[in-house]
Amino acid sequence: MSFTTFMFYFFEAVAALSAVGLAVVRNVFYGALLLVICLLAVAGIYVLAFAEFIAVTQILIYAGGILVVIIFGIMLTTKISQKPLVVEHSYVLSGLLAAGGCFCMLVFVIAKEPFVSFTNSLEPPPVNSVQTLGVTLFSKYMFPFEIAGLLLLIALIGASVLASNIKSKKT
Amino acid sequence: MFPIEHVLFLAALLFSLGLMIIIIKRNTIMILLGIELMLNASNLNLVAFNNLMPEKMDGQIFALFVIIVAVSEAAVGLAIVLQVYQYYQTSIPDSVSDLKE
Amino acid sequence: MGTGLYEQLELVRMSFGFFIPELVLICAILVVLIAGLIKRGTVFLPAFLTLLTLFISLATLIFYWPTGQAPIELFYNMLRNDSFSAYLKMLIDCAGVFTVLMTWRNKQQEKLPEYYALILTVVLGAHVLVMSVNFVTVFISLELISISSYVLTGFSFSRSGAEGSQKYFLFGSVASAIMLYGFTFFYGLTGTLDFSSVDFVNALVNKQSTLLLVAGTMALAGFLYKMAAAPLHPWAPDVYEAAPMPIVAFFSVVPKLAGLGVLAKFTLALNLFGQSRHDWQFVICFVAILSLTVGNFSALWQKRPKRLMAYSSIAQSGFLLVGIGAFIPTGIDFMLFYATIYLLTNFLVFFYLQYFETMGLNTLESFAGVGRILVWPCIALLTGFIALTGLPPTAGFTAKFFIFSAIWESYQLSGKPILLWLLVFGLLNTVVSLFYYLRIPFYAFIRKAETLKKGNNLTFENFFGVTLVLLILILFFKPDLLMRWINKINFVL
Amino acid sequence: MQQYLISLLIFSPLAAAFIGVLLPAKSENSFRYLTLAANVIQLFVVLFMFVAYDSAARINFVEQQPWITLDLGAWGFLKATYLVGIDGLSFPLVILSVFIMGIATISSWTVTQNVKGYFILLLVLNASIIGSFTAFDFLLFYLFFEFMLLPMFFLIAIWGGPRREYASIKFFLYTLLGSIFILIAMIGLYLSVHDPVTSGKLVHSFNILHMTDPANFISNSILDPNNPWEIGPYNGRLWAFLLLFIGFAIKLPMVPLHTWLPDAHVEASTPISVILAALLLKIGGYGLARIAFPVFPEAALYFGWFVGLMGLISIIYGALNAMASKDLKRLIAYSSVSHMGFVLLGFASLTPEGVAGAVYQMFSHGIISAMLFLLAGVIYDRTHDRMISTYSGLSSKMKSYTAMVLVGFFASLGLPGFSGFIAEIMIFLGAFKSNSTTGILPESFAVLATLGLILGAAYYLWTLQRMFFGPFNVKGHIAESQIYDLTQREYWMLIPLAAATLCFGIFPQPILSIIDPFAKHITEFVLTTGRNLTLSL
Amino acid sequence: MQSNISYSLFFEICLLLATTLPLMSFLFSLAIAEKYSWAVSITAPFLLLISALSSLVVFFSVLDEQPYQFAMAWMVVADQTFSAGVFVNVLAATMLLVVTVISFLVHLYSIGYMAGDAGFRKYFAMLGLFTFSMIAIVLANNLLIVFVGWELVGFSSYMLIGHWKEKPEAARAAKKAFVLNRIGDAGFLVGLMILWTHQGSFDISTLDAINGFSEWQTAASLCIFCGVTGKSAQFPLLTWLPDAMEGPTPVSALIHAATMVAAGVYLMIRIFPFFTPTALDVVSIVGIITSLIGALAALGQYDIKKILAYSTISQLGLMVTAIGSATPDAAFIHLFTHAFFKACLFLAAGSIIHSLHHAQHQFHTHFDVQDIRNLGGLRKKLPVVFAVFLLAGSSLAGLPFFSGFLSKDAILTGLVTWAGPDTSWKWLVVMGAFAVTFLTMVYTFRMIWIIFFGSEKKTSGVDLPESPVVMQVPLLILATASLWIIISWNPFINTRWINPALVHSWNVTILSVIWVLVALAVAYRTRNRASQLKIFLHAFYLDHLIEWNIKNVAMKFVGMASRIDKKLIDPFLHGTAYAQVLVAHVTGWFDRALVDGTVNGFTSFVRGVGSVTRSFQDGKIQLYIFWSIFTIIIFLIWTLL
Repeated sequence: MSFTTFMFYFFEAVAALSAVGLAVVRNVFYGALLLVICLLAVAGIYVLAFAEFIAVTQILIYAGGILVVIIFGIMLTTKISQKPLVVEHSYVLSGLLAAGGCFCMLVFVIAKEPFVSFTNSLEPPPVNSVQTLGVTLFSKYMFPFEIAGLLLLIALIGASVLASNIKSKKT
Repeated sequence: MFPIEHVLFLAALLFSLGLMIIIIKRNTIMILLGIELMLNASNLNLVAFNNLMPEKMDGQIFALFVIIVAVSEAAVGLAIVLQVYQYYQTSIPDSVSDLKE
Repeated sequence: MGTGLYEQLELVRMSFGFFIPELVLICAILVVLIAGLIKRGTVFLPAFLTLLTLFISLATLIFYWPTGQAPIELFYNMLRNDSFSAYLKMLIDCAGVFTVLMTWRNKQQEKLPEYYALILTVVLGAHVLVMSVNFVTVFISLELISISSYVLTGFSFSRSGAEGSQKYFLFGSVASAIMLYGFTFFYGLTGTLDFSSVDFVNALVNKQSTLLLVAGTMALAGFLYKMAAAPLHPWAPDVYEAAPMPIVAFFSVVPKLAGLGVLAKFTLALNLFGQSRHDWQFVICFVAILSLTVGNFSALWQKRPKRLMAYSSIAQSGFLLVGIGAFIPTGIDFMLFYATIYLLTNFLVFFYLQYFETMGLNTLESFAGVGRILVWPCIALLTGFIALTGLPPTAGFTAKFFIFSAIWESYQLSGKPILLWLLVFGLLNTVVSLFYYLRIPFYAFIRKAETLKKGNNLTFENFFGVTLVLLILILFFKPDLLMRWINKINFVL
Repeated sequence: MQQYLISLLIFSPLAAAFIGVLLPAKSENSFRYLTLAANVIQLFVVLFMFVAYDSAARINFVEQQPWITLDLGAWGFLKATYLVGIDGLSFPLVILSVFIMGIATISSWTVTQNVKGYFILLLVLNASIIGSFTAFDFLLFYLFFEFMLLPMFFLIAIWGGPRREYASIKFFLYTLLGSIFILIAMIGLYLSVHDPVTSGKLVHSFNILHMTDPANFISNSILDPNNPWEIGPYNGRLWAFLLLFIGFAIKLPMVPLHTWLPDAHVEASTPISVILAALLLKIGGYGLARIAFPVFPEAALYFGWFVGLMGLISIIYGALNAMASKDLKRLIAYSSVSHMGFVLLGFASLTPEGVAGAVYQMFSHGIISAMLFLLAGVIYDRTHDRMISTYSGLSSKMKSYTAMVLVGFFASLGLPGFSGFIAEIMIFLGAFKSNSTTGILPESFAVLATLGLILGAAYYLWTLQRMFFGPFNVKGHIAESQIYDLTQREYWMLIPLAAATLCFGIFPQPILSIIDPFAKHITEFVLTTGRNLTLSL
Repeated sequence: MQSNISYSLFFEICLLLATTLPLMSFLFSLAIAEKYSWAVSITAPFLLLISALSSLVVFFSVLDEQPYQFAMAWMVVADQTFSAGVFVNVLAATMLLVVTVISFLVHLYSIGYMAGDAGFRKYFAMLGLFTFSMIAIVLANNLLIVFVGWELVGFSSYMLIGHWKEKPEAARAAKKAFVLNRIGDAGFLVGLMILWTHQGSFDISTLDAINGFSEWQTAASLCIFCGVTGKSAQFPLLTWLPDAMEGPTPVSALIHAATMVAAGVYLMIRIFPFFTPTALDVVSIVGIITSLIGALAALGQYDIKKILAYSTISQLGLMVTAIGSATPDAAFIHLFTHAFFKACLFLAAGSIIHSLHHAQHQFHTHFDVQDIRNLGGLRKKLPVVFAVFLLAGSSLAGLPFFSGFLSKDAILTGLVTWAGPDTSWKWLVVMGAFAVTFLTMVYTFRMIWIIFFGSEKKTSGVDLPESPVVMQVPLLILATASLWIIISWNPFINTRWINPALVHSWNVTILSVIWVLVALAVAYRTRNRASQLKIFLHAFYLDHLIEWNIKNVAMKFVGMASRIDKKLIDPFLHGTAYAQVLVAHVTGWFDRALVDGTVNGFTSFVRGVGSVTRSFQDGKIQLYIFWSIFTIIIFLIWTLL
């Protein structure tokens, strides 16, 4: 077993375990931390899968961005002095049923599927994946990229509209 | 190289767990976390599949877009959650159910 | 890769020529926002700008109507501009215009610049979505619609508004996550994100795996969620109830049509020109039956007009899906006809519902006796409901008639029993739908009147309503006026 | 000029309705006279038509105007025309409609609540009834057929009795359900039928006359007679016939699809009951004879016995229920069920006598049931109580009324000299003959149907005995002063009806000579075409 | 139009007058204003008189001539003509004469009898209509028109029985008469259907020509006989006739004794060749049963009119038996004689009733004037009526020198001939007929004795006026007509002055003379011994049986039908509505508040389904998500498997 393989399975295990933990744990904070761990492990897998740029983005945006926002959210919506950090579970059976059914089905169909490479062996894999990615992003994917910009703008405006309303209600 | 199926299984697991979290957790923030988990499952798939044809970066770019969308969703989502909290003083989704039959 | 970069960018530049309506919209979003920042508290300006934008968009759409048989590929085949999507875009723009008019009559709306900017964003997202043939653009534009919609739902800035937008958000996020997950498998199976490409189809024809079914269903889930079709409908009633009336009307048309457009293309791709091992026709028909049943039967219980219309829109999604489910080109034509009529009748009904809402009529019971005092609005409303039910002499009948003709023809061609069931279910559901559609007119005309003020007949609503009523009637007697146009539409992938 | 007569008939009430919309709601009398004026115009038109009618021609006064021509791309064209005409089946019913609508207008004179709405709806109803009796284009027929639902719904629901909401919804749902069945068949038919005249591109036609010719069916369409495609136990054509049959049977109404009728009648106001019983029910029978039988002749042969059986059941079952009714209007409503059963029996026999009798029965029942409902309305107007047990010995206080009731009842139970007798005897003769000539109905059907006559006598005479004979007495809160004899207006309504039923009972030939060519043609057509088609399968 | 040249225009006018004048009388009586109703008392008998005179002309013109035929198209369907027309042969002309003459006499009588009645106009109108429809039956050239008249006489009979509407019994009796007649008519109608199907014509003249004696012919003749059973009050449809006595007595005389009830017999005679031997056997058996029941029941009655009614039934039974025994001519002679003497008896009885009513009115006493136990010794107070009653009664009883003797003799002769020398069941019929003549004597004698002889009972204190002249004249005319002379010069042998030759047998004549005298003796011996048998009084409980059946069988069906309609069809058609509601209750999803009164049938079913689909909509977003996903997964698993 090579190092890469070991690391791969290590990350897999960490991601899986932390995800399970996330489902089981009842504290929101622990949940957020477990999610961070899970995402970091996934980032690790990205690195192993030759997607360094994605991995970095993952760490930056998820761990650095989204999770900070989420923790803000947690703090704003829970009263720390009391014990509302503890999250109750409900509809557990339904959840298990749906998730279990979904998982079993997915595993069943994925396992049956032989995924084959589409690459012509003649063409060598790109040396610098980040460069390729950048060029493709700004040529072929320029349009979605622009729309994504608009999306971010609108999200910003939307969030601000909703948030500003909170202020106006308070005053 | 590790077998691609194993990444897919992990993704499936994350996806299912995300689903489960969304259904069972009695806290909106936790549900948000579940959604992130589901989106990550997709990203894992995309990155893994990208390796089937590494000369094109379609999968990775898609993953990038997914992350962007996840960001904006999270932003708007949290704003909404905060607003709901403002009105209902709770983040338990079941308690936020004035609108029903 | 770097060698062709200039040519590639040149392609992108050339694409803008076929992208003018959308460019107008994008610019307008910014203009409206900035205008709102400059002149705070203005009511007229953003509305005027939005209206202007939509009209310009419409005008450019018609001016640059794609007449050729082959669709025009834009932005590296991220989008395809063809007459099918142009028609849908036109409907979407019309819906936008109507929404602006409704908002103008609403008079209670806050934060208008952002509001109109968001509406324009949804319109833009819908434009892009109906043109999309690439998973990335589908996903992005769908999210563009979704995220704007979440915010718009909360625009009543009330307790229920917040709740509605939270529900919409949670449900929408999950649905799009599921859809995305489905997309990834398509990518994995075909190695391309462009579902209109030959590679995509060839790869799937060669594979025909069960994973395809799972992934396809998951992808469909996202579209169905946008259309508010069963089983991804439950958000609709709560959201509709929470949102302001113009937004409800808007939601019941624009995302639905956008979802419908992309669904039509996507199912065509999935069906692999009839070579698919999986019976996607069955899936679509099944969903249609489910939507019809759930929508119609649940609507029977409703006490509030908005909720009733929410279920009605679910049921109408079912009817629209029937057109796709026929899997014949004429079915798409008829579906477009249906969509047009649906747009007209839906806005007719919502216009008057808003009119009555401003008078304080929030529940069905409160409509008691209105028909004897406000005769004309109630008659117009009745016409709208009759058209939604699908009775002559309204174009609603013609639309339903066409839709069922398509099913019959399809059944004749393929002999699949599910189509027969769909026909029977659809028609029986028409009877059921009558039950709730007539409830408001029923209260209005038949129950005894309470003390209500006599209204002015010369309102904008009446002018607008009569116009729509006439349109609906004219299109019954002369459906060829519209069909002639639709017939020219060429639906290809 | 003759070709526009039918349009004049259809559009004069519509024009009146349009004028009515423009008039102010306060001038109540103007609406009454407006409606009456439209009726009078129609009456003159019908009189003129009666004179100009040519029995030799199959269809008279044909008018055809282009309506919808729709390019459906790969499917060819969809063509619906404004095609109206009058033949031996529709003419009696058109005469009846004009006549009854006039009577209904007079009967509506006392309406005081929302007069404008009422009369406008009445006019619209009038137009759609005439329209559905004259349309020869299926889409046009369907348009009128559906369009009469709404006015009727509101006329019951707004101006009806205490349980009007329930009754009106029930009526609407039932008939809409029926029309949905018809719609399915219509979709199938137009998609399967092409216009034989036009060459070149395929033209899907709604023309009923095109549909009746098996040669016009596009080969391999579901309804193509040569297509062996089976859905379940039957082929597409048999199914389509069943759909049409059920659709029209609801309207007729046929047991067990009749339960809307008693409720609707009991709750509807008198003029509306009159229209409902006299005209709307006829559309069921009309549709069967106009569309279901000639378009699917082999299905008519195949299911003929079933149609006849249902008719028989309706006859007996309706009569039994009439006997059990405690409410006068309900009794009359059930008697309608019973009488319309004869129509089914007559059509099913497919003998000229039977078919002519069935058409005549529709005509005659229109007159008689209108009279009966008016009579029930007379007593209801006075006391607001229709229970049979409330009254006894009315004859001593209301002599003319009793005389009219006698005429009505005896006409309805088929006494010779009244039009019902002619119809029923024809139907009996036809139904009995059926087995030996067409082989559809066993003789026992006709024999058992005579039970309907006996029961008819029993329930009418029992009612007479209870309500009108014996010592005078009324129960409950009703003051004796409320009971008074017929008024001038009521005479104006009842006398023409009584005269008509008597006249057409003694001199049936004018109407029969109109019906007869139709009856001969359709029986011959259905039998020969139906047999050919059955053989070819 | 096919008219016979040999008949003069005068004849045709007379025929037209005879036929239409009663109709004129009907229309005139209806149309005239209330205050001029006295005019009716002049016009109606006058019109009938002309009608009767015209029919006399018709009668003598037709005698010994070819039948007169005239027909015109009534309606044409499918190239087949339903004609309306007349076929006048000697039989029809005779019957026409009987009908018009008796009708005229009854009209005349009624002027006195009905004087001052509130429904005077209506009464005469209906008499007119009745006479017209009866003439239609008599003259019609085809069975369809006969059927028309058949129903119309039923209608006028209904109206006349129920003339005194305020009397609940009258209304009831009228209804009963019509409904029971309808049952018979339904049979008649079936007969018509069979004829139409197999013969394609209703023409009476063509009916004679058929004698294939096929099964359908038997069936058709039995069906027509079914109609006769109703109209002529044969077993088992005879119970309406005694009840019909609730009508005014002249009506009973005209309709329920002389003409309408005889219409059935007349019809059978008219189309006699059509009847197959099998059918005739049934006819004779039914006839004799009816006759015996009538005669026995007459023994048990106390009501004067009921005795006469049962006697009528008995005599009708005898006629039917005669037809069954293939001697229609004998039956017709009896019909003819019976018409006169029975009408006379009824009118006489009416006269008694009329006088007693007046007397009661005058002296303010009250008793049932129709109950013979209350009467007695009236011969002194009402000598004219007594004389008339005696004459007509003798004729009924069949004493020699009276018309009744001759006609009964003819029937008995026919029966004996028919039965033949061998012993068969036919002899039972013959014995029955003899028994009937015997019983007739007994009850007639008893009736006359109790009413006119002995001591006065309830009437002793009152002064009885004789009836007015208008009532006496018809009585006298009719009484004269019950003498032998009306049909034959020879009091013991039927000469051919009305009918073609009849078989005459001195053996039978002598036997019947002896038989009648024996009966007279027995009657005298037992004159005061009233029959105590309840079974006779209630006419073998036939009426009770029918009523029980109606109450327990027919009304059961009625109730069942109505229950099916209310309880079964409504909900069933609309699906398992109640089950849905139940499910909804159990699961707690059902929102009671929403059941706003329209829960019924379809509504509740649809709403039941709606409550299920809607119950997922409980406002909990996580459950929404769950349900949606769950549906997808279920769907996927279902398609994958």
